[in-house]
Amino acid sequence: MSGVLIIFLLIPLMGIAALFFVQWDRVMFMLSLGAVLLDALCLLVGISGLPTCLPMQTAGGWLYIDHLSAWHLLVMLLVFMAGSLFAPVYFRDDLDSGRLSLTAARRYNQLWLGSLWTMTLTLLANNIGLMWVGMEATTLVTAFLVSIYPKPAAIEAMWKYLIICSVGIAFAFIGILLVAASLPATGEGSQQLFWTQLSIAGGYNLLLLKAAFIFSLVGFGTKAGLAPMHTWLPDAHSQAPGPVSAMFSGFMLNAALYCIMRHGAIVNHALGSDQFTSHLYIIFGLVSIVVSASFIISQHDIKRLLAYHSVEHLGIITLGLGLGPVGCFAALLHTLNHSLCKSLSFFAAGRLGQLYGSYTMGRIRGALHGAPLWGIALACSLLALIGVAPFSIFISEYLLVKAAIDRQAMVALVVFLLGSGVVFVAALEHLIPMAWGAGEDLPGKHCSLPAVAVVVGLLGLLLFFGLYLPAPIQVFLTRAAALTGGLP
Amino acid sequence: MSLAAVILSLLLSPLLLSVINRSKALLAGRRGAPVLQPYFDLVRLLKKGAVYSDVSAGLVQLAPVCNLAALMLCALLVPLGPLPALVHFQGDFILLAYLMGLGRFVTMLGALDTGSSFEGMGASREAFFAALAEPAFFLAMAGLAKMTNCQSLTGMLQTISIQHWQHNAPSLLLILVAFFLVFLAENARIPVDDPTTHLELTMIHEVMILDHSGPDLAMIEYGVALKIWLMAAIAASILVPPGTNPLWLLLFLVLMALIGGLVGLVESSMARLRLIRVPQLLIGAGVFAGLALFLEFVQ
Amino acid sequence: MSPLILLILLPFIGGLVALIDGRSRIRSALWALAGLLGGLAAACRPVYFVLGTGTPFVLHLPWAMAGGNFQLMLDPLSAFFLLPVVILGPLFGLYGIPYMRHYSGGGYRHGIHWFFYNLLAVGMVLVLTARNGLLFMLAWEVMSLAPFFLVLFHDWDKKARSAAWVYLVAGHLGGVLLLLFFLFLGTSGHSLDFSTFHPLSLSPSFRHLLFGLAFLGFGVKAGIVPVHVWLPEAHPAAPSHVSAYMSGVMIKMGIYGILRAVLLLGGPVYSWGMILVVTGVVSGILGVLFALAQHDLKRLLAYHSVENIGIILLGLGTGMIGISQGSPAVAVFGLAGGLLHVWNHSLFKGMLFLGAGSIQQQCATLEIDELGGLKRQMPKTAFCFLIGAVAICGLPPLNGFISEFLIYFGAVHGQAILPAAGSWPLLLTLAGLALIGGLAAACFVKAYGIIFLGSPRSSHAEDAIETGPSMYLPMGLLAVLCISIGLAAPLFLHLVRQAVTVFLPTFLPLAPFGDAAHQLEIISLVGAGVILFGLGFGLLRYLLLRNRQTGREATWGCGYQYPNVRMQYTASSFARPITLFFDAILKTRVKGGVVGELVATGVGLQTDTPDPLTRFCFTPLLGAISGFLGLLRWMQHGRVQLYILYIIATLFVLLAALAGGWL
Amino acid sequence: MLTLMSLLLFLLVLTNLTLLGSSRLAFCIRTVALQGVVLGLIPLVGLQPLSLQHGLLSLTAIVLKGGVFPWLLLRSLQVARVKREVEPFIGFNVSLSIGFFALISSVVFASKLPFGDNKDSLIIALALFTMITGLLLLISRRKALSMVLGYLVLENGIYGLGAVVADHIPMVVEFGVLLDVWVAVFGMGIAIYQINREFDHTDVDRLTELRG
Repeated sequence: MSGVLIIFLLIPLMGIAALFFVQWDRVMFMLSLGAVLLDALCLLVGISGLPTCLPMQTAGGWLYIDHLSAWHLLVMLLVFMAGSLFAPVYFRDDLDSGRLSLTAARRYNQLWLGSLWTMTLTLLANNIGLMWVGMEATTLVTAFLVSIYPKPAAIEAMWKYLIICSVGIAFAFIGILLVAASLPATGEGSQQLFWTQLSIAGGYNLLLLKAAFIFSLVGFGTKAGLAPMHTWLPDAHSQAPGPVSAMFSGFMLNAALYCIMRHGAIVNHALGSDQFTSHLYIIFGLVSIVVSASFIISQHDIKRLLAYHSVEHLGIITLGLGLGPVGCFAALLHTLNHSLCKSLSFFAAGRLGQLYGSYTMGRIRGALHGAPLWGIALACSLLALIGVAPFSIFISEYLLVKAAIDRQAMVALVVFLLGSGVVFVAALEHLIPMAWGAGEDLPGKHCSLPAVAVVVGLLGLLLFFGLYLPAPIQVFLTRAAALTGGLP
Repeated sequence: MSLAAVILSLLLSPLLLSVINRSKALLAGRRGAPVLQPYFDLVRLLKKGAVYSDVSAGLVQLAPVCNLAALMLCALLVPLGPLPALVHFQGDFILLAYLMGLGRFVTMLGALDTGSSFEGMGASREAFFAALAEPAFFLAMAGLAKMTNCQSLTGMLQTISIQHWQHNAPSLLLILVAFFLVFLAENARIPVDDPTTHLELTMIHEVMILDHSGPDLAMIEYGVALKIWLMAAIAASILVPPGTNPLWLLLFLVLMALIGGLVGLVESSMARLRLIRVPQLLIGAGVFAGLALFLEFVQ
Repeated sequence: MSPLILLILLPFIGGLVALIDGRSRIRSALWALAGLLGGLAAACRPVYFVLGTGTPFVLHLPWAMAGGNFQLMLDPLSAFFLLPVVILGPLFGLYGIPYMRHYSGGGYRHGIHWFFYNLLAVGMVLVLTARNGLLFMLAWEVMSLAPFFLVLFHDWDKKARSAAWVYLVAGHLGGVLLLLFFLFLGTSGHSLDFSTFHPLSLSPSFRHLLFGLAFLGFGVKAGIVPVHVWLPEAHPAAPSHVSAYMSGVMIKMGIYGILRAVLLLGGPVYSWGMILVVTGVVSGILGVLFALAQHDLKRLLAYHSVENIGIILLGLGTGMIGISQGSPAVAVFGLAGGLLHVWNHSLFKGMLFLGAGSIQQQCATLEIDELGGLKRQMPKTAFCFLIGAVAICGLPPLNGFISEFLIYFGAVHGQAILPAAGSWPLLLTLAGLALIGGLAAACFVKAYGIIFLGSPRSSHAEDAIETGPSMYLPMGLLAVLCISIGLAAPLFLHLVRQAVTVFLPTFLPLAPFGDAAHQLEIISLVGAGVILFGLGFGLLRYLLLRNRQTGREATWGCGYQYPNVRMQYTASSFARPITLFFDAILKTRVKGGVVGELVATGVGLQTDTPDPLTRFCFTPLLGAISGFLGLLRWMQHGRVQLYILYIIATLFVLLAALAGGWL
Repeated sequence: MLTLMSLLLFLLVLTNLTLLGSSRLAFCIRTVALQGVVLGLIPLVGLQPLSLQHGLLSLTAIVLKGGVFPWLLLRSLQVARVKREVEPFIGFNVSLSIGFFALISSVVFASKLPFGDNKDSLIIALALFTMITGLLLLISRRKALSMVLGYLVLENGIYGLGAVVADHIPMVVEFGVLLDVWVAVFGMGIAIYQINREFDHTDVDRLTELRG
């Protein structure tokens, strides 16, 4: 049963290996899709009995899965599935025209599976050091996905991404060192820095532990795109190819936030209250929301717009983490909703950008008439993104507001509502002329089956979770939220 | 008994017009037209044929009919001194005001029906001033209602007695003044409008009916007479003490004549206000009525 | 299957089928219409039952949602507001079938339009029946979203796009306030079911705060000044039957919301009634003033919706004051008047918007000063429009007067019997209502007179022809309803009764209903009298003129021999005295009109009155916000070294805070 | 032994100050290499009783930082054909003096840190100093290569800190970290190569196409 964790790690590696021997680009994409699907299958099979068999460990406790990581695993696999399904649609023209060489295609797929592997490692690592290793590896692997097309802008973005995130993650490592240092010298079990033990150990040096959390919050926060460390994010997201940007904001940011959650749980447990962490969470959440709002107002590039939306929504999730159990519940639900929605919007943006030959919003006009499928995708996903019912983000934001009210966090509530209100106004102003209005018929508006499948599937999920939240999922999320809180 | 009021109004209303004209003539040192002149005019008009504007789409014909119908029903609602109205119920004065409004509405449409810019001008002024007069009228009525503590026209007018004058004379006076101003505006008399002018640019009511003729004009003229009679009757009834003493009916008629004389006096003593000033007059009326209410409240 | 489920499902399914079978204009419309009619059929029995007996209709379905609960209930208040939704929906839809011909062409997929049209209806039904905060909010959002797409159906028009933006922004911001309202209310008992709210356990000041939230939130939808700004944009931009449905029915959901909120907060308080009256007067007067200043017929009608919402608020506020002051008469008259006006406004405003639609169809313009003399070409439309105009001005013998009379009388009675301190708002009601009535009359004399009378001012108007029956019959039906409410007022008072009773504390006697019925009887009789006398005089006139010669001559031009159509009085000139008088509020922009040289050659005058609140309040506000946030934008300047510096600085600040013991 | 340790620490300080002061990139690369070796030696010389794992780890560190990284960076230096760091944002003298103050303040700060025993506080201080040096290089230099060096110095500092404060970081993790750093430097090298190819310069401060 617990062997499934190892399989999770093996599948992508085997995929990468297999890719060396594939000579046809189409097959490469199929192969990576297959790998992801296999992974998902494992999740379904191995963890179908989740509520009972969680948490479980393997490999001498080095690999560990509980509700929190399982939830993120689920989100990750959804994002990767959508991405792998969409990739051939996105790259088709360039493959046909040879703008994307065979080796480039191979490199792309290998890096794609590589990032899947590193993120899986991050999620499954029980040792927080290993978690860090996985996270840093994510940066290195995905950096080259940004510059799969070596355009100057892409290179610049890739350089900034690489250097900023490496520095940030380096700080996170200091955080981990401090956690280790804050342990009592004699705590035997905790020698291995296993989260399972850290989250129950006692006798920490609290000051050091707090400092440690600050380091890892800033460090991983850089990777998670929390303002003011988010500066790399709009560049990388806007320059990466569609599926990659989707994967970036769809899950990579959440992976970084996941690391923060783990640290937060330790700290909360050690301090016996979530006062300290929730203050920091709320501050970063609000700052991110406000900063992103200010950039969304005056945005011209659609992918940058979406990137700043990611900053906003990661801010919202972080805010939720600071608002107690209900808030954590909302935050985790929001993670799923945001990932689904943002993947869809990045797909649409990427495809429309290709069709219109520009990512400048001024150039994209009347997409609903020009390219109906992607027009619908863009319109619906952006509407969902700014919290229009009946899409699921409305529900998670409603839960967030509820949490804020229950916690009497009025300042947070007001700032959040104002910020998201500004975002709503500005984003809608950007969206309407892009999606509606007289649009010329585009040549490449044909939409293949996988494209339709992606759009319909993601929209369906968004609507489904907006109107119906099955009881098992609620239970599951409640458990995960409890883990995030780290308090009994 | 109560039918008497209606019959009286319908018969005597043109007389009030001629009283006004007579008093104006006397003040101007002329002999003036015979007392029954308005009746003669009506008869003459009823005998005539009619000419219509070729632009009109039928409202010119519709307007006088509806207007007169509305005013006829007003006649059912207004008591004459001791004579109660044929129809009276709580809040009937609201219906009265709105029936007059209906008449005004169709008259204005009739004016616009001819597509003449002058009649449009008149309609627009009529609409504006009427809108300003309404609040004053209702506040005045509210004042009476609060004072007499009943909400039907007949009830209010027949309960006002010497005691009321003793207790709150000032507010009653204010109400009377306000009502008189409304009365002047509603019936297009000086200082709001000059019924005898011949300069279309300055008219309000008269210019609206430029294109009416024959029986239509007769209906309009009769409507005018009826309206001025009814509103004067309300003012007079305020002054008539309660009770069904037939003497009071005489007093009432005298008061009506006095009101006619007063109108004549005003018309021959002052000139029409500039149109810019008219709103101030009407707002002033509203202020008076409001003041009256305030006085009642503080008591 | 419970009728409530059918009432929700059938229109939805109809819309869905229409969406699937969306290519054909007629078929999709018929599918949607069938759904709506099904809903109507399903609604009849429960609505009749509830409005008759006053016993509510309850339904509870399973629904897995965090904090959500599928509680439905149809109480008299809901039923009262439900009636226009289910009746007018199909009626306007019927009108919409030929109207949408206007949008025939390649790009249009009519199924989309009809899907969202039905979705709007479904949303409103759910809003009216929902008894759980989250369910209510979902329904509310869906209801607010549908018109967004309906407005955007005509999306190559830039106006429509900006209108849709304003509309959705307003709707969303309002929705946020409502969310706060329900969540704050829910904190007392840990569920959002209406039944679990304990308003009386809250402190009075907190209840005032909650009422403020609800009033503002619902007020946005209802179009109360100053948050009405979406209304004059969205209504003109939408297809006419949609504007009719929005303005006639949807904005009433805001009124329903306010009333529901008052009930949820444990019954009216004096100060709330006062607030309603004051905002009512402001909305009413400003609404009609803005309407007077408009040149576009649909904009004008939209502003009249603001005005009528004001009148409704006046009634409800009066009633609430009555309740809080313990006077049954004032309560009954105020509430009954306000509620009845909700129905009346749905009828005549719907009809007027349909009329506007017909004019737009036949003349391809709604510029009032482009039109004229349409009564001759479009007699049936003209007649219906006239009925609507008389009704909306609240003149007897039509329905508008009935509701306004009730409100008036409530106010007069109240100010007569209530203590001075408590009754000054009623004087406001009285004076305000009178002024509103007068100005409304002015406005509709202008609208009807310039559009339908005189002679055509442009070729558009000249070659207009009457519409087909499926466009004027719905209007005719509405006209009949207006007249019948006017002439059979007591009957309809009886229908309002249960809805009013929901608000009355049990200790208040219901005698006033009897008085009201009696007064309304007389009024209806007098109304009938007006009609009879009118016919009588008409007959008289006919007899007199039968065998006399009646000529037709050119209009008397005061001696000027060569009049032409451009010399007619225009709408702007008709309204000018009033707009000039209130210019301090309206701030009309005037271009030209000055005769420069001695001999005037071609002098043009142009006036337009954009919404002062948008112009002087909201636009600057948004500008200020974006300017303020713009200060942050320098931080993304591209210098990677400084980016790293941000990280270090953040770290340093936090560590300092930690060392300083602030964390 | 102690003398050897102090020698190493002295070298550490020296390397840092050199980095802050010097403008020749090739020389800086070599200095960083030396620093890497020094930091690799410190655990062997000083701290805990030497275990095979620690030996292995230090050896890897020395090989990587003293051998592989300089080689990689010199390669990309040749590619980029840049010789010296011309006028950085913060001049050499200024950064030298900043470094001096950083050194003093980190010594003071380290003595206040609540780590179990004070025996290593000097090492901690120097580790901090190294990190600060790295950050200074990162934010004050123009050339891409100098930023890589800055990152490496930062890493060195963290390594040193880790060696002292967290004696129970599992080997796997330590190796993982080294692996990551190696990949990072490798990646940055490639990045520099690509930057040079696309822009034919490696002045990071001129990479400001993406903004707003």
